[in-house]
Formats: sequence, C-alpha cells, structure tokens
Amino acid sequence: MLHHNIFRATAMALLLTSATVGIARAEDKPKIGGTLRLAAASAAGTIDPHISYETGFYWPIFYVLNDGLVTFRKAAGQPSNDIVPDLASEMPKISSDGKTYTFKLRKGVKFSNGQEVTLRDVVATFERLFKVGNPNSNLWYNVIKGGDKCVESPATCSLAEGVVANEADGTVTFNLTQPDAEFLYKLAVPFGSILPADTQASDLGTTPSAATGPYMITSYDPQRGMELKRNPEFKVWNEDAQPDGYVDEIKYSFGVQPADAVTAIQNDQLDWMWDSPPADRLKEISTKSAGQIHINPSFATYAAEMNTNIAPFNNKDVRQALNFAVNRRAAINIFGGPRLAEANCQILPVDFPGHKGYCPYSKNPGEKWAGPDMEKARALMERSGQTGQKVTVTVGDAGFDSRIGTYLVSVLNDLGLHATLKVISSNIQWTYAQNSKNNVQITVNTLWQDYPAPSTFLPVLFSCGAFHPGSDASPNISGYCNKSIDAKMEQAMKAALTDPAASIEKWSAIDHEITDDAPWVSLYSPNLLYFVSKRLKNFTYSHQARMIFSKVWLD
Amino acid sequence: MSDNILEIRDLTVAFRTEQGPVEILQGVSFDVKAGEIVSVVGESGSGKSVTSLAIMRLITDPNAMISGTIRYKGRNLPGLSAREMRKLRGREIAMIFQDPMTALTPVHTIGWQIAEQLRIHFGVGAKAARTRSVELLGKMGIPDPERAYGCFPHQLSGGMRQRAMIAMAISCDPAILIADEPTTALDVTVQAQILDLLQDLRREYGSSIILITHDMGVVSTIADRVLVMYSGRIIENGAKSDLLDKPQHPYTLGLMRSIPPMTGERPHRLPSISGSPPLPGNRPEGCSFRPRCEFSFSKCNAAPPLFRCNEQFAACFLAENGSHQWQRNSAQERTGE
Amino acid sequence: MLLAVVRRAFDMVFVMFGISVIAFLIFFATPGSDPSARIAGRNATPEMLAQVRASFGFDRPLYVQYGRLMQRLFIARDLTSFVNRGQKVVPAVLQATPVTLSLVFGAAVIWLTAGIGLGIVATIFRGTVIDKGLMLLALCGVSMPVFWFGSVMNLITQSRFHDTWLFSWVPGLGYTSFFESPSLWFKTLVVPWFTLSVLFIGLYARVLRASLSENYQEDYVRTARAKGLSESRIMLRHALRTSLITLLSMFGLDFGALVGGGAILTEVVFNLPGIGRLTYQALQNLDLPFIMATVMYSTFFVVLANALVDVAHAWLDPRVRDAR
Amino acid sequence: MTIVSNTSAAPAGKDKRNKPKGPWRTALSRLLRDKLAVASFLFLASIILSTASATYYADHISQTDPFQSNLDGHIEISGEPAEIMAADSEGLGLGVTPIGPTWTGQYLLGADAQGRDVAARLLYGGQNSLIVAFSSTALCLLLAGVVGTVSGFLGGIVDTILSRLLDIIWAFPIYLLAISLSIVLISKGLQIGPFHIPSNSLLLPITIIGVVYVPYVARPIRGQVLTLAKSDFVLASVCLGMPTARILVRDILPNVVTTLIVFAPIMMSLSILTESSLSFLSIGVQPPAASWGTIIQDGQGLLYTRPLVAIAPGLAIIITVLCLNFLGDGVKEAFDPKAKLRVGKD
Repeated sequence: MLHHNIFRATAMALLLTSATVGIARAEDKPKIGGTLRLAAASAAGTIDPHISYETGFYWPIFYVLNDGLVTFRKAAGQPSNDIVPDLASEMPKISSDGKTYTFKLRKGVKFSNGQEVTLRDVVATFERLFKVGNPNSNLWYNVIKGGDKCVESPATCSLAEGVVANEADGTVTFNLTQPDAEFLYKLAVPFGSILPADTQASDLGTTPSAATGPYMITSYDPQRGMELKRNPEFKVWNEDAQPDGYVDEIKYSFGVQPADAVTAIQNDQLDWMWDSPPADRLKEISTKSAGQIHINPSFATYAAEMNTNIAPFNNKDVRQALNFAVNRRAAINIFGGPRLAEANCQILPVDFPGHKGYCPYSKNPGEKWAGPDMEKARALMERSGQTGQKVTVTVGDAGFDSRIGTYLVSVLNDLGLHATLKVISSNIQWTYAQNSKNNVQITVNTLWQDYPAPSTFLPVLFSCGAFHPGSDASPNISGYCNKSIDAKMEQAMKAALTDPAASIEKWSAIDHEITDDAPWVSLYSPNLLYFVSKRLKNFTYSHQARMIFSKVWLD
Repeated sequence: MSDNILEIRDLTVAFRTEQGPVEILQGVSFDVKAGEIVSVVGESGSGKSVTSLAIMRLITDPNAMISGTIRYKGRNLPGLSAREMRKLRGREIAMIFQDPMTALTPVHTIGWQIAEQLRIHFGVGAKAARTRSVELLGKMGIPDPERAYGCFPHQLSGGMRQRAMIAMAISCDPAILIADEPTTALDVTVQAQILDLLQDLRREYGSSIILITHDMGVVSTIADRVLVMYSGRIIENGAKSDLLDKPQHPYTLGLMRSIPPMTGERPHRLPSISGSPPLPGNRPEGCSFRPRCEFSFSKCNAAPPLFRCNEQFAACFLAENGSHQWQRNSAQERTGE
Repeated sequence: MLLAVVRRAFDMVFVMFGISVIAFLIFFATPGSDPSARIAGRNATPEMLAQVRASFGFDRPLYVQYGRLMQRLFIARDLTSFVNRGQKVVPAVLQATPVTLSLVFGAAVIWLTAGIGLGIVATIFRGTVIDKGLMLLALCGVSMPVFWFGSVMNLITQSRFHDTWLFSWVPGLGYTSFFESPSLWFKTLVVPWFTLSVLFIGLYARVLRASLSENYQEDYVRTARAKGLSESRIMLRHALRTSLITLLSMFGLDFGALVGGGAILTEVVFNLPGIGRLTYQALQNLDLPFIMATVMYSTFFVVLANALVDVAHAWLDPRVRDAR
Repeated sequence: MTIVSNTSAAPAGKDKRNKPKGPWRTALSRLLRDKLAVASFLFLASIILSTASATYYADHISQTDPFQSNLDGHIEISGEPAEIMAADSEGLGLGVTPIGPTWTGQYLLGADAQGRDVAARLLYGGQNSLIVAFSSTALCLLLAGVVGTVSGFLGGIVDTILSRLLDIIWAFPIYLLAISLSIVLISKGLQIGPFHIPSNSLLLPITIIGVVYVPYVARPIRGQVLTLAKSDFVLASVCLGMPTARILVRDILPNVVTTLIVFAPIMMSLSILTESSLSFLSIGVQPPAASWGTIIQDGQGLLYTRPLVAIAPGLAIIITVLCLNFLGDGVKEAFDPKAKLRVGKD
C-alpha cells in the first residue's frame, strides 16, 4: 500500500509540472463577450487595494482592476513570478547603491473615471498607503525616505523626499533609506496600485476605486456579490503586464456554499468557484467532470505553529517528537487526498524560490517525507520529560483546520500528552493566536506568499522583530527568536542586492536550520484545485494572480 | 293514545366500562301529551338528564348502548338517520340546559347564536333572522333586546342568558321543549321569572315541556304531571296534584319531606333521606331504594314493577294493594298540620 | 386606553434596551472580539493598532461606545460593519428581510393549513387508529431536529433522488427573489417551507387536537347539537372557532420569533440569505454592529409579536376583551 | 329546597374504593397504568444503558478508540484487508472516502472523516447528549423553581426585578441568546468566582441551555405561586400565624414540585434538541468530545458519500426525543392534566 502511494505521488508530481490537468486544446478559438460567473461562500471585507490583504481572494481581482508601476507577468507557471513594467513604460533605472529607483511613467493611460494617470497620482498613491494604514506600511514602505515619519503620524504624511516627481521628463524617483532587493515586488503587488490623487484618504470600504485595468467594479455588496464591467478607458499598452479581457462582465456571487457551487458548476449555472469543493464531492467530480478540474501547486505551507515560549513546546524534544509523529499522509487525507497536497517538512513551500527538499522528520530522513517515525518520537518524548503535560490545540472553525486540529489532538495524546481541542471563530483565530497573552500552545494556519521571495516567509514569521508580546499583531506566532538566525537572515537580505543566487542559497540554509529547530510542524504544501464550468476556456494559472480573470474566455 | 306527542318505551342506556356494561337507565317508559308540562324529578345521577339526552340522541359517547323506542309523533327517533334527526333537533324538539354560561358558545354573540338556528332550520336570510331574534329576545322579557343581540354570553347576567337560551330553543317553535334543570344556576327571584316564562310559552305556543329538575318546589309550581326517577328507573308517575298529595313511593315521600314548609315555622332542620343513592354499577338486588327505605320488607328483595294506583303508578310493593298508612301521615306532615 | 398603550410601549422599549445592553456586553466581554486587529490588517504594529483603536473609539469607556453604537444604529443609521468595512448595517438587514419573510410566510401557510387539518381530522376520529397514527406523526415532527431534517431533505432532493422525476425540478440551494423569477422563487422555497413547517405542523396539530377534544366536552357543543347543527358546522363554527384563539396567539408568537431570525437553522441549512443567516454570520465573525442590528431587529419582532398577540387575543376572545 | 345528598355518581364507575394515597403516589400509579409512557420509559432506559456501555463496545466490539484519528489504517473484512480511508482511484483520483458500514463488529456503521468508528462514537456521543440534557434540565428546573417561587411568593421589588429579567430573556430569541453565549463562552471559557470552566467543558452547554430556558418554566411557576399565595388556605395559614417557611414548604413547594415534574420530560427533549442544534453550529459540545449533534455536524461533510454518518445520530435524537415526549404526555396526564405546556422552539 505504501509503495502504491509513493508511486502515485510521483505520478502526480509529473502531472503537476504540466500545471493544469484540464486540457485546453489548441483548436479552441478565443471568444469575446459573455458574463463570467464566479461564486464564493462569503466576501472578504474592504475592496480598497491599498488595504485589503486578501492575497488569495481579492488580489487576483485587483490584478485585473488596477496597475502599479510594475507588475507580475500575466502568464502561466514560473514566468508569472517575473516582474514586468506596467504603468512605467520600462523597467526602472536603479542607482548603483540600490537606493534610488527612477521610473518613467507611461503616457496616455486613463483611469476609468476618464482622468489621465499622472505623476501626481503616483506620489499621492504612496502617501495614501500610510494615510489609510496599509497593513505593511511599517514593514515594506517605510524604506522610502520619510516613511517612518509617516508611520508615526499618518494624517500629515508627506513623502516629498521619498517619492519625487519630475514633470519635465515624466519620471518619478523613489529615494530609499537603504537598499531593498525586494522593492519592486512591493510595488508589483496590489498595494502598489496607482489610484487617482483625489481618492479619499480613508478606507474605501465597499466603494470601488477608479480602475486602470480592463475591468472596473460597478457594484459591491459583501452580502450579495460584486459586479465587474469593462473599463471603457482601457487600451492594451503591454500585453505581458495587463492584457485585455475576453469576457464583457464578471459577476461574483457571495453566500454560495461550496456544495451548492459544485452543483451549479455542474449545471452550467456558474463558471468558477473560489472555495475548494467539499471533500465528499471530490470523488464525484473527479470521475464525472475530470475535464473541468485544474490542479496547481500553490506557494503556501500548511503548518501547525508551536509556541516555543511555553510548556511543553518550549522543549525542542517535544517539538521534534511531534514532527516525527505526525503522519503527513493522514493530514493530506483530511485535505482531500494525495493529489491535492504534497507532504512538506520545512518552512518554504514546495517549488518556492529557495525551497530545497529537506525532511529530517521522516522514517528515512531525506529530501522527502516518507512516513512517520513513532519510535523516534516516543524516544524524544521520553527524553523531554514532558509526558503528561496538558496541551490545548487552538484552531479556527473554517476549512480543514478543525479537522486537522482533531487529528493533532489524537497524535499528541498518542505521544503521552493530555491534549484537548479548542475551536474558535476563524475570523479571530489569526489575531487570537498571535497574541501571546492568550497563551495559545499550538495552532494551525496556511501561510501564503506575498511575492515570490523567501523573505515573505522567513523573516516575517521567525525574526525576533516579528514577535510582539501581548499584541494582536505578532506574526511570529511561535515566538521564535534566535539571534544567530536573525543575523543570517540579515545577510541573506543583503546578498540579494548583489548576488541573488547566493542569497537564495543562504535562504535555503536558513530554512533548513529553522526546520531543525522545529518551531512548526509543517504538514504539506496544498495544491489549488479549481473546478470550472465546461464553457470556461483558456484557464491560465499564475502563481501571483491565480486564475487570471482576463485570460479566460467562455465558449 | 293519539294525543301523546312522545311515547317512550323501555328506554335503556348502558355504558361499556372496564367492569362490564353499566346501566344508567333501566327500562324507562313514559308518555308526553301535547301541551303538557311533564316534570322529571330525582337526585343527581338518577338518570333524568340521560333520559333527556337519549331523547335528543345527544349521547355521543361511543361506549354508550341505547335500546328501547322513542316515538315522536309516531316516528321512532332512534331509527331515524342522522340527517333526519338533525332536522328534528331544535326544530321539533328543542332543549335548554342547566348552566347558560357554559351552554352558550362564548365566542359568538347570543344574537348570532339564535339567528344561526333560524337560518339552519328555516333558511332565512341574515336580516330576517336578526329581526326575528331581536323579537324573540324581547318576548323573553329582555330589556333593550337590540343591545342584547350584540352581547356575548359573558356580558349578560345568568337570568338574561337563560332567557336568551330559551329564546333560542323556542325560536323554531318546537313541539317539545326539554328543559334540563333550567333554573338551578339562577337566583330564586330569577327562577320564578323563568318558570313564569315557560308557562307563558306553553300557553302561547302550546308546546309540550319536559322539565327536568331536582327541585320539588319547581315541580309544585308548574308541572302538570310528575315523573320521579331513582337510580335509573321511573319509580313514580302521576298527575302533580295526585302525586304531591298522595305519594305512593317512600322515596317520593322523602323528597316531599325535604321541601321546607310554605307556611308556619320552619323546622330547625329539614328531614333528609339517609344514605346516598347507589352507583349505577353497584345497585343492590331487588328494589334499589331498599337500603335507604324505612319501610323495606322481605318482598323488596325482588325488583318491584310499576303498580297502578288510581291514576298514579309507583314501583313499590307497598303500592301493590293501594295506599297505606304512611301516606296519610306524610300528607299531614307536609302541610304542617 | 391611552395609558395602556403608553405602558405597553414603555415595556417594549425597556425590554429592547435590556436586550441591547446584554448583547453589547456579551460581545465586548469576548477576547479577540476587539476588531482593531482585524481592521488594522495582518501585519499591523502595536502602534497602528492603538491608532485604529482610537479612531474607532474602542479606547473609550463602554457606556460611551454603547451610546455611539446605538446613536449610529437608530438615529444616524450609518452604522457600518467591522468585518466588511463600509458596508452599512441597516440596508443589509432590510435586504435580508424579504428572504426571511418569504420563507416564514410560505411555511406559515403550510403549517397552519396542515396543522389545523390534521388537528381536525384527528379530533373527528378521536380514539381511533387514525387519530393515534396522526398524533404519532405529529409527535415525530416535534421530535426532529430541524437542521437534521433539512439536511436529509437536501440529501434526498439534491443528491440521491435529484435525477428522478420526483425531484428533478428542485433547483440548487440559494435564493431567487420573487421579482426576479416567481417560479424559481417558488421552487427554491418549497423544500425549506416544508422543512420549517414540519415542526409546527406537529405542534399545532397536537395543540389543536387537545383543545378541540376539550371543547367537545363543553356544554355549548351539546347545545349546538341540540340546535340541530351539522357536525361540520359544530366543528368549524363552534369548537374550532373557540380553539382558534389559542392557536392564533401561538401563531403570532411563533411567527414573530421566526421573522425575527428564529428560522436561523433552516436558513443556514438551505443557505437562504435571510435574517437568521445574517445573524449567524455576524455572530461567527463577531461583527458587533451587525450583531447589534440583527439582535435589535429580532427583538423588535418578538416584542411586537407579543404585543400584537395580546391585542389580537382581546379582539378574538370577547371574554378577554371585557376583562381589561 | 334541594335534595340533600350530594354524592355525585360517576357514570363510568372508575376510581372506586380508592384508599387515600398521597397525591404523588396516586399520580405515579396513574402513570404506571399508561402503557405508552411506561414503554417509552423502558425504551429510554435501554438507550441510557446502551450509551453507558460505550466503553465496553469500543474496547471489545469495535476495538477502536473512537477519539483517536485513524486516517492511515487498515482493517480486515472477511479476510480481505480494507483501507479505512480509501483514496479514490477512479477519474483523477481525488478525494478520500471513509469506509462504509461493514455491518460487522468493527466499523458497524462505517467511519467518519477522521477514520473513527461511527457506531462507537454514536454511543459515546449519546452519553454526552444525555448528560447535557439531564443536567441542563435539572439546572433549568432548579433555577426556574427558585426564581419563580421567590418572585411569586415575595412579590414587591424582588418580583419586579426578577420578572423584568425574565421578560428580557424571554424576548431574546432563544437561539440567538444560546448562540451568542456559546460563541463568547467557548472562545474563553467561563469564570465564576474562583472557578474556571474551560471552553471545552460539558458544563458550558449545560449552563447555557439551562439558563436560556429558565423563563419558560419560571414564568408559569411564578404565576402559580402568586395564585397560591393569594389562595384562601394560604391566607388562612397566615392568619393562624404559621411561619412563612412552613407555609412555603407545606403549601407551596409541593405544587411547585408537581409543576416541575410535569415540565421535566418536555424540558429534557428540548434540551436534547437545543444541544444538538448548538453542536451542529459547532458551538455546543466541543470536539474531540462527541454528542449526537457534533456527529451530525461531522457527517455534513460526508453527506454525499457516507450519509449514514449524519443520519444515524439524527435517528437517535428522534427516537430519544420521541420517547421523552410520550413520557411527558403520560407524566402530564398523571400529575396535572390541566397543565398547559407549550415551549417555543425553532
């Protein structure tokens, strides 16, 4: 059986490299027009692109609405991780010290409200990031000169020194306080969307912003849905950055439960669903509607974060014991079976830049996980002297979390701990788990990339600076603080400016080192399964924008 | 016999119980003549009400077994179809009940309830039914009948309710009116008015009235003929004057004794019949009054048939050969001489 | 009379005030319900949190926060969600109302008709096998968890027998407005209507059966028979007419509670975007403005239903009318 | 002018020669004569017994730990090995389906999404469902009895405050209140003085369900006590100078207790239904502990492939509640036929 599974896993890996399982035949001719019907169980809050951090949910929408100076290439597979010029007419000129970036603004691009995109809008956009309290303004954008001041007093934010427009030659120059290898990524994500200068300096909430992309939002009601129509002002300026859309309208319905969405897609009443199809429908759709399924790897790690500051997980032996004991295959079975996830022992997701297969917590330690090792686990538990400790597994109530939690409880009990499960609203789970005051011992989360660089995982989740005791905003949930690793991360960041390849090597080493310390039990990298209607063609999966809404057409 | 409007023969009503059938009525027979007021007296549980309900075929208990004949104008009521019987009820034979509070539907106005009956039996329109109902209420001596028409039962006094009840009963001009203890729930003064009303009705419409009561005073006021019931049987039957003067059955005598004298000094304590009537399932052998009877003798171990004594009938072996000593005594006692 | 109305109104306001305070306290006492962190976003610093807290007034004393919330809910009517920022609460509640009304109205028609029908039939056949069978069925209806029954109905109509002629007409779950497509509106609601009404059919049939058999013991039914009325007329115009008063008071309270979000489980199971589901989502998201709005809305209907039932009771039952 | 004897004759001739018994003994003997009620009681007892045997069942018959996930295991069915969680091989091979009913000792009713034996969980879940129902009913009746009696008997300001409080809880839609309390309490547990009830304790659903139904019982009891307190015999006792406590114990409490007894089965059936609803919304009994409601919730995710996981606990609930309702009818008839019981439900 085991052998059989391994065989299947390899077969799957082969399949995955082809990125999509649904077969788009060459003779399918592009069609223009029609309404693309999307559905999700619920909306996800504000649609202010400077505020919404819904990387999976709203960012793919923002990518067809708005443009930054640069963006990720709208393409399938690895090329989608590349940065291409967007509202800038070419890639920026970077000074040799890496502290100034000069962009030439493209001429003649208009917002959906008819105004032209001007240098003033660019400047205003970056000031607005601070004014509206962009979630990363203090982490990403404070590298811009004047940024730290803006973080302190957002209302009066001025980036007069940081973002300098030169009306004469139509360029804008960013002055940074220090070199930043990932600055372009930070401009390429939707936070960098250029909005009109007169956009209100507070959360837009449910009011759509002016668009530069092929579509614009015409209505948004979080209880019901969202409607996107063609932006009449849009003309293609760079096919790679912002291609025109095929469909005329996109209609996103909220409040559609996954099971109902599956049925609706089967009946051709919907074209695409955000949520994963429920586990008990997988068999049915994979036999009946195999051609409508697209499975793609995602840059995410599903992991159980352990609190390294309180018992019993302040004991490395216990953390490693749990790592040895957890059967990743079992977790994958909960998630929907071996086709939908790949076992992972380390922090960086499978295939992510810097990921080098490494699994010390396996029957036969090696590059890949090969099965749990209960003997080692028990031995480590024995050594730790923590047997009998009480553990509460705190998980959110959405998705598979509570079921994985149940499984973890069962493993912890097997190891001789006294484990109980605590399910809380998934809406508060993320902040609740972060606050060290709540003494969460172990929790589970899916950690997604922001952009394709190891720094979106490692420093954000494991640096000493990312741990704020007693705060709801402390993404280093493990409370893991290791000065030597902090120093190494610093070095890796620096290296990225000069020698990207060496930097990646460094990140890989850090990844492995943290994995050895076991602040997490990484379980797997989930694959994204998209179930689409028969008439949806040219499904294009980008690592950044997921299904590119402007690329699909309807038969 | 042709002037008998109602002839009842051998009416027996029994209920199936866990202990076997229990006879509530044991072969009741009597006649009612046109225009006659027949009063049925007896203690509670003697079978008076069951008799009246049996005539109306209103015993709905599925465990009831009814036998005997009830001839109304020659038609045997138990043999009629439910539909025919329904046409008769309220139209030919009407009934008024003891407690006018509970006997009227609380959620309809009394006017509506009277009109309902008129509309059912005569098919008259709403307006005509209303006019007639108001008229009837007026005839019953209800002041301001227009207002009373729109009143709900609980808004009227007991006497008014009973008048309304009677108005309803006579609305279709029935040939027989069965009044089941119509005055029990009322004040003494109102009782007299209601009894006057019943007498007026007989005079005006010529209806026969079967008046069921346990009150000898009521009997002496208006009855033409009296039936005395005890434990499911008629034990004495005779014209009022005869029966009151010369009761043939010791039980009747007992009843008479319990009436306080009309004149003279009231006795300190009214004499009463000792003991209580037997339960229907638990009757003694022979005469069921025997255990309470001060005159009982060996013959009483057998059930006495109705003996004729002039125009009176009595189910007592003492009456087998005409009147007896105790009768005279009782008559003297009654008049207080 | 005026005094009674004023008193009644005062009672209503008092109860609603009490409930709003309880709901407010319940949710402000919850750890993690402080929306600042969610509003501030994923990687917010403690300083940013403090800013958000100040700008939303979360650092003010509780009674000030309560006052502000109420002011924005009832007077300014511009209260917005903490989760879906910018979304106004009042229009969302108003939008959900027709869904709940559609569900409850339809179910009410079914349960009144069937409940009264069953009650009458059982009374007519009282003591027989038919009576016992119907009452057993009614009791089963009362004993079923509504969400479970809904799931089973879904399983039958959406999956197992969906491809048969019997249920092929059943559309997928969700709600279509009556004005969009009356026929689809009807089709989507048939199964939820039935599911929601089953419990009440059982309840009403049992109550009516008990009340009618009680009435049949009453003297006035005998009077009605003595009047020569037909059995059906006695049943409908006399016995039932009297029982309806009890039934209608029950109905008023049930209807009020359901319109006020009591159909929460049915709405969740059938994914109907009504008040119940709105409330449930708000509770799950700990979205305080929505919770307050939906709780106040529900309470309003429950309290109103109570008041209306009192009035209707007096109107229908002349005895009560005169008693006051 | 009336006949003196006033013995009423009962036409059916029942209840003759009754020796004077205490009212409760009379009621009990009446209850014992109600065959349906007795049968329901026996059936309930057998349900309780079988849930009590859960440990035995798990150890000796199903031979699995119903609280231990078993996502990667095998069993033997008639000699053939079978995967408990079988990854599907047809089509694209997506999805993992738990083993279905084997109708043998192991996995009699199949496995749930965690590969646990549904039949064994059903018994364990029944334990919790019944414990919650019993305890919350007891709590509710106790609170309602105290509040109703105190409020009705003392009157005055105490009554005003308590009745107002009851009014508010009464008007708070029952499920909303229960859900609100559950969501809040489950996220942090409950602190009563020095005692801390952790969030996954059964005491939480017990307390919540017990409390939210208090007005439904307390209000009728208050009314009853109010009537009793004004009744002639209590007034007479007061005039005779009897101590208040004695009046309470002798005249009022027996009546209150009778009402509570009549309410008990109905409240229990309500509690079971409420518990299952809360658990269905994941805010009742907390996993990995199970109740019938949580098993239904678990089964929701398997409705299409293994519907039995959700259907079986539902049937268990229906049967139990049905028995309780029959018993409730019997108890009502025996103890207080005139009692008007009607408790609102969703």
